[in-house]
Amino acid sequence: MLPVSYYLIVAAIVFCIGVYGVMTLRSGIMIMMCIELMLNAANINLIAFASHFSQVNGHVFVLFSIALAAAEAAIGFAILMSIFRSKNNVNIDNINILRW
Amino acid sequence: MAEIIDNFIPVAIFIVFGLVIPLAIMFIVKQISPRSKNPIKFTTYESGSVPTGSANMMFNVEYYAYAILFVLFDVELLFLYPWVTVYVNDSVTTPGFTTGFSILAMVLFMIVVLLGLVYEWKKGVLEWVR
Amino acid sequence: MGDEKIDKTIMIELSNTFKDAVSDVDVPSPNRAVARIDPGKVKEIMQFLLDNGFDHLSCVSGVDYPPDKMEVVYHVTSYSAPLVITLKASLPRDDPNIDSLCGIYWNANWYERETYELYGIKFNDCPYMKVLLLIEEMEGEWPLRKDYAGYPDLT
Amino acid sequence: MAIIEIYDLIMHYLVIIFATNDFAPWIRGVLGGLVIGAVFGGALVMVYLERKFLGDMQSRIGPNRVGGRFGVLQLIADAIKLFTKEDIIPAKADKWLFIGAPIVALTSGFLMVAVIPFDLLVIKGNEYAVAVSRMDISILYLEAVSGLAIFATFMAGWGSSSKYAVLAAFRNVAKMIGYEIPLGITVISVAVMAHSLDIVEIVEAQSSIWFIIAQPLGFVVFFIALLADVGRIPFDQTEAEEELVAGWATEYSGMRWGLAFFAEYLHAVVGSFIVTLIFLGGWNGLPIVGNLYIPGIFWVIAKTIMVMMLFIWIRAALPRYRIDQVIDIGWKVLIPLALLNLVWSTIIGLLWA
Amino acid sequence: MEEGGLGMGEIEAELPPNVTVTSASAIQEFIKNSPLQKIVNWGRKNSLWFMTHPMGCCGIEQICVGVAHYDTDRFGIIPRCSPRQADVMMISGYVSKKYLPALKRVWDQMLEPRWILMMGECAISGGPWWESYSTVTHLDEIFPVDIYIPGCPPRPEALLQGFIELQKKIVAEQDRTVIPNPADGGV
Amino acid sequence: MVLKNLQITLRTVYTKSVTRLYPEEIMDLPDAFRGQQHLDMDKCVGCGICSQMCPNDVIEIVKSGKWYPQFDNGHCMFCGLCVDFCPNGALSMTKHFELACWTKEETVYSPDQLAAPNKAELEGRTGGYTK
Amino acid sequence: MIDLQIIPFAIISIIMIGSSIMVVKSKEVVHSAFHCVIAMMSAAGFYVLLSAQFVAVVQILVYVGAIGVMILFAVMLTTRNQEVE
Amino acid sequence: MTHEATQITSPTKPSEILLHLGPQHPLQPGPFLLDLKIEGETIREAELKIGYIHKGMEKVFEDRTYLQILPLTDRICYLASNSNNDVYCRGVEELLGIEPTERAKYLRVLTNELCRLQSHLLGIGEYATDVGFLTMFIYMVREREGVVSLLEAITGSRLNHNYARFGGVANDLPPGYKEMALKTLGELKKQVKSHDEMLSSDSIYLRRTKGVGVLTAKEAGELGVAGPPLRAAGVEYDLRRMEPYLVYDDLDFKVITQTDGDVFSRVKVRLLEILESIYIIEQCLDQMPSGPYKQDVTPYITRPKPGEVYARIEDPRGEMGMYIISDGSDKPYRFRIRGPAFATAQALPPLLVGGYVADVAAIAASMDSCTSEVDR
Repeated sequence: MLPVSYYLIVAAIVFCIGVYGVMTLRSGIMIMMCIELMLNAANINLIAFASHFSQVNGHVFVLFSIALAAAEAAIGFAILMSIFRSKNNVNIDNINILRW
Repeated sequence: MAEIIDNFIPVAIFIVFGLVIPLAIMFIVKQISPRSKNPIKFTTYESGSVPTGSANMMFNVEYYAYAILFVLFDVELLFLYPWVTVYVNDSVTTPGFTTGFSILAMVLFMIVVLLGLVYEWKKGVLEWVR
Repeated sequence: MGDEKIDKTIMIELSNTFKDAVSDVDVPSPNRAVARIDPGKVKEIMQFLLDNGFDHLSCVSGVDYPPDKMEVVYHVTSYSAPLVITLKASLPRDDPNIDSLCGIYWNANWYERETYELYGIKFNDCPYMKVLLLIEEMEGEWPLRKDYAGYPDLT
Repeated sequence: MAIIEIYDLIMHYLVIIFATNDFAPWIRGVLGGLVIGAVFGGALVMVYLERKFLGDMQSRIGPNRVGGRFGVLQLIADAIKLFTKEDIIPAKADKWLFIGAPIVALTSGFLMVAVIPFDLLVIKGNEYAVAVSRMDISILYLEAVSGLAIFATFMAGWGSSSKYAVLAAFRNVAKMIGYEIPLGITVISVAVMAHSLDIVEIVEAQSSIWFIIAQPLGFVVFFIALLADVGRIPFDQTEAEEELVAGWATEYSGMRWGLAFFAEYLHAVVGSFIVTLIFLGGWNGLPIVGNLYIPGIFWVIAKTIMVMMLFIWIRAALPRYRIDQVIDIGWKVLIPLALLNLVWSTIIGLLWA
Repeated sequence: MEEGGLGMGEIEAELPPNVTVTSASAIQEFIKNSPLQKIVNWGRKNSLWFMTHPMGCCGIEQICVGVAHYDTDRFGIIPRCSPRQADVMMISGYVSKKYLPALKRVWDQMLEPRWILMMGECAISGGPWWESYSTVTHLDEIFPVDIYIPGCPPRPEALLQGFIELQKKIVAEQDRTVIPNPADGGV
Repeated sequence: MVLKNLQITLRTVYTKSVTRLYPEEIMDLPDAFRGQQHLDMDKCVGCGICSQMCPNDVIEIVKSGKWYPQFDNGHCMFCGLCVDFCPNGALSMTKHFELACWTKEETVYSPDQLAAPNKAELEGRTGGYTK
Repeated sequence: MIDLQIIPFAIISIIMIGSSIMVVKSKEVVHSAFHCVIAMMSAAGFYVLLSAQFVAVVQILVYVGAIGVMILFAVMLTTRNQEVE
Repeated sequence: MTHEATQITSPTKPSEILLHLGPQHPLQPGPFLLDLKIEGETIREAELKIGYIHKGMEKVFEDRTYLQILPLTDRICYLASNSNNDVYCRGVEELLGIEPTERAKYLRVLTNELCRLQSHLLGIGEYATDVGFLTMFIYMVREREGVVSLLEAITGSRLNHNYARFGGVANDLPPGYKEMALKTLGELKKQVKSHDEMLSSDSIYLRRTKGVGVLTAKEAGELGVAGPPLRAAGVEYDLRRMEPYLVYDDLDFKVITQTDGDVFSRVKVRLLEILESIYIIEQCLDQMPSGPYKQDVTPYITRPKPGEVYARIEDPRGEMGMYIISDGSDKPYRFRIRGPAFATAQALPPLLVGGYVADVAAIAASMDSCTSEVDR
């Protein structure tokens, strides 16, 4: 069993990459992917702590997190799809207004 | 704990196999097979016609409904798998109330998911668009 | 398919209706009838035939009579009777053009395109007058004319 | 009898090597390559069987020129040909996706092989599964890993930049997502009945009654979904020759095509193994042999070959569904049936317990 | 190539001159000069996949040859739809000036080693239409033909014989892929 | 349902395959079969009617000793008109059809080749019906 | 075992971080998507290392199998035909 | 159905692409180019481009003597070569003013029907392979092989028979032919019935074919289609019945029609026509009169009087017509071929529009148009 801090470091790096991506990228799909990366990083943390403390709660939490991520992706991409149909691209710079 | 990881060691090695064998084969083939340099050879095949336009076309947006349904059911599966284990443990150790309850919960859950399917079905989302 | 009598009496009717446009009516056998028509009236005549139950344009062909004449030959028949009416329209060879029948018989389209590319007979208002069988570079060579130079191809 | 004794002896030592912890698991994994080889061979057998059996059904002969009357060396000749055949990456193709597709397809096949048990041996009171790796969620693992194949076809299709390939890839994605679900639900019904997610346990639970008898509906659903999942007639939309020349493999050539083709058959073979294990009783023999002891691995292989023959038979006998019908069947027929079967198996499973 | 006429200009423009047929590495040279080449030839000869490409009457016999009564599968010869996976192209019929560019493109998209069978008189010499305005005669100067199968159309057995002759040619290493023929030029 | 298909395909497995094993067995060809022409050098007078008759200009009258027809098999469509109209019956159709060759030059059959007994005659292929 | 586990851990973390960077840096959306999938799979590798095999398999089943496919769908549905632009 | 589907416009929407099927494509019995504008799986526009094996036949025929044309007519449509021979001979006989002998008429009908058999069998087979039913294809070609052997026994060639002659036929029936033919045809009848059962009981096949590519009688008339596609729509248009030639008057047969006009009906029409043709052949064999099978002398230069003739017969694919103008020389002045496949090919694009890419092969094959004849 490696020290939990190893995992936390990797998770932090991945999370940071995700944040970087969300902040710099334009394409909505890319942003969604970066969000998935961040969620993954969080899940790694959860599992790492769960096995560090030998508890199952973290696992359950990750299961719910995965379910949530799936739902989020479905909705998110659906919104992107809808934007795409009206704007013909998924560049989020174009959707700076709340109605279109 | 260590045993679980042990069980996945073959899996890891299989991944390595899966990566190495095809690459090795491709490398060998590259060495022993003839090569030729005709530029037309590298053009895209389109039944002998000259390909026009980009091949990376768009799928109909309507199909996205299938993807949503897929995620819906995949998540259902995700919860069914733990349920199987729980149900098994319950029914083996304490048959009776707990078993019934876990089944009831699952049936309710499945009905909710099925409602989603039925709703989309009725909405005509499952019809392949013309 | 109308319930009209689809037999050779149509030729009498035809020559009665289009007195000055139809000539040389000949009925060699019960199933064949030949007439020569005025190229300017081809649309009206065909419409008349279609209305009288001749609902199948069997064929459109060109014939080249050098040095000065060209003919477009229409074979019109019916899905319910065996009579084939052969209508010939003579055209001048230096500028052959005739009205398209695409509006009356849909399937005239390809026949006309084919006749155009092989003979150079222009069909006015044909929606897509382009070479059909030949390569596009050969448009303008009219290979089936009698004076076509590229035949025999002895390469 | 002597053969069986020898087999027992070999198995005994193999089990000591593989299943006990006397050796490091690394060695076990490396030696698992043997199993890969075996399943590789299985895929070859399937290709060969397909050519011969299909020939029989079409009143032809099939390969008979090389390797004796039955043309057993035909595939070797094909392999040599493919090895010495040029393979190219089209100029417009996406190089990484194009190369990656056969790798992903093969890897996903290999990963599935890892958990397939061939037999269960009892040595000194301990049970050892003859499998490269034994997990207690192996059926779930199989389910998850088989889903990776969808990426292979997508990579191949999209990477080829050919319209036929892209269309085929789209069709494939649309098809696969429809058939993963009934597969998963049926697997759950089986797990409900067997009270476990471990394939070994599932097979053991069939020692009294095979699940094909306990839940015939589940078998039908699983089999049809599997046919679609491994992309065979009547669901082989992705390689529909008449409209999309060779589907997603249109641009693949030489051994690279060989690998992709092989991966498909690997999936079909592994699929046959799964059917054998979770519905046909795995190494539980038929009572017809009486007291004669036949090692379980023979049963597994015999049943697997039967399932493969069934695949080939269906291929010979049926036309192809259209893509919209394929998807309709997946969503509107198989999923409700699979859910029905889940209810059925839950009830039966309860009564059984 | 001079007789190609209208259809050919485009192709010549696409083909840079002096394209080498194959580039042989040291390993390939080694194999070629060793007994291994025999094994390679054996594999190639027993696995001649042809491209389904019916073009006329000969195309019908080409269809017939693959199925029950003649069954090329006995020889390991199976149809493939994509030229990428095919080894043998049969010019099974008449080639017009309009078709030649497409045929040439398909042939170019086939991969080494590849062979070409000329099936029927239309392909070999233009057949009954040899003097027609849209015929491409002398296809053998455009494609490096390995086997000529006369007949109009050749019987399926004759086609099978053509395949057997091709197998002989491969074993005898008289085929183009082993000894590049300068006359084949850019093909 | 699809059971009928399954049944019929399975039944076919148990019937004998119809494949003709070509290189080993050559099927019987009917008497009317039009294969490679055979030239009877004794009867031929070199009149050239066959050459006139041929729709394809296949036949060239060449001098090999006497004037004889030479056939370009790569151009011949085996229609049989030359045989039909040969005034002396010097030409006949044989059952030889295995004409595949390696080079285009080999498709031209000289009078001597035409007159020599071909493979079908050597093998003594009989007439009769196909199976 | 602890010292040995560092090897797979290192490999997996390199893959994960590398593919995460590629997700952000890739020019093409499809490549990003596949790198994202690889990153998710390496996360599953971490779960295995952390002895959470059920979560690992579910990660592959749902994250890779469903969300990955979802991303593919999004790519399929929004790529623009270059000719039209 | 749009009747304007003669050309294809470049894609306007981002989701539309242009898909070329051809000239080398597995769905084709011969090369043609089918351009499809598709959106997803749906065909928005279709255009058929032909001419890939355009041989300039009409020009070549104008340069050949009447007898030399005869073997060349085989190659117009190699699957109906007997019909082509027959219609050509009928035309020339009309020009010459001669009649074939009675036995020759029967022999011609016999070979025509055999030709129809093999054409339909191959047509159904190709159709079957286009819906992914490879085994049916192989069965059909297997049955066809028997018919081809029968034809070969009479005519001496498998595909391009060159059988009819002016005023007669080339060969007489070989001895013992009747028994062999009846045996083969009996077997064929059994097999075709079994295949029919197989096809119409197969739910997958039915789903693939019912209601696909519907061509109603009205549309078929507008599109100028003849032959099985038209009869599948319920129009009883068969020249054998309508304009009886040869001895069809004396023979008993019924014109097969179906009502739906979809892909299934077209294939069904062919299947039933096979049975009907077998019946005709059996009658022919029974009623075969003795007597000469050809005119006493066949001149090798034929000079008909100036004039023109339009001869037509019922080809396996529909109405095959030939328009021959003679100017009194030994070569025709103008030779026009009106092929049935040309009309069916022209009617194909309108059928495809609005359908699926997956149905293209099925619809195209069910029309059974012979590329060689389309291009000529």
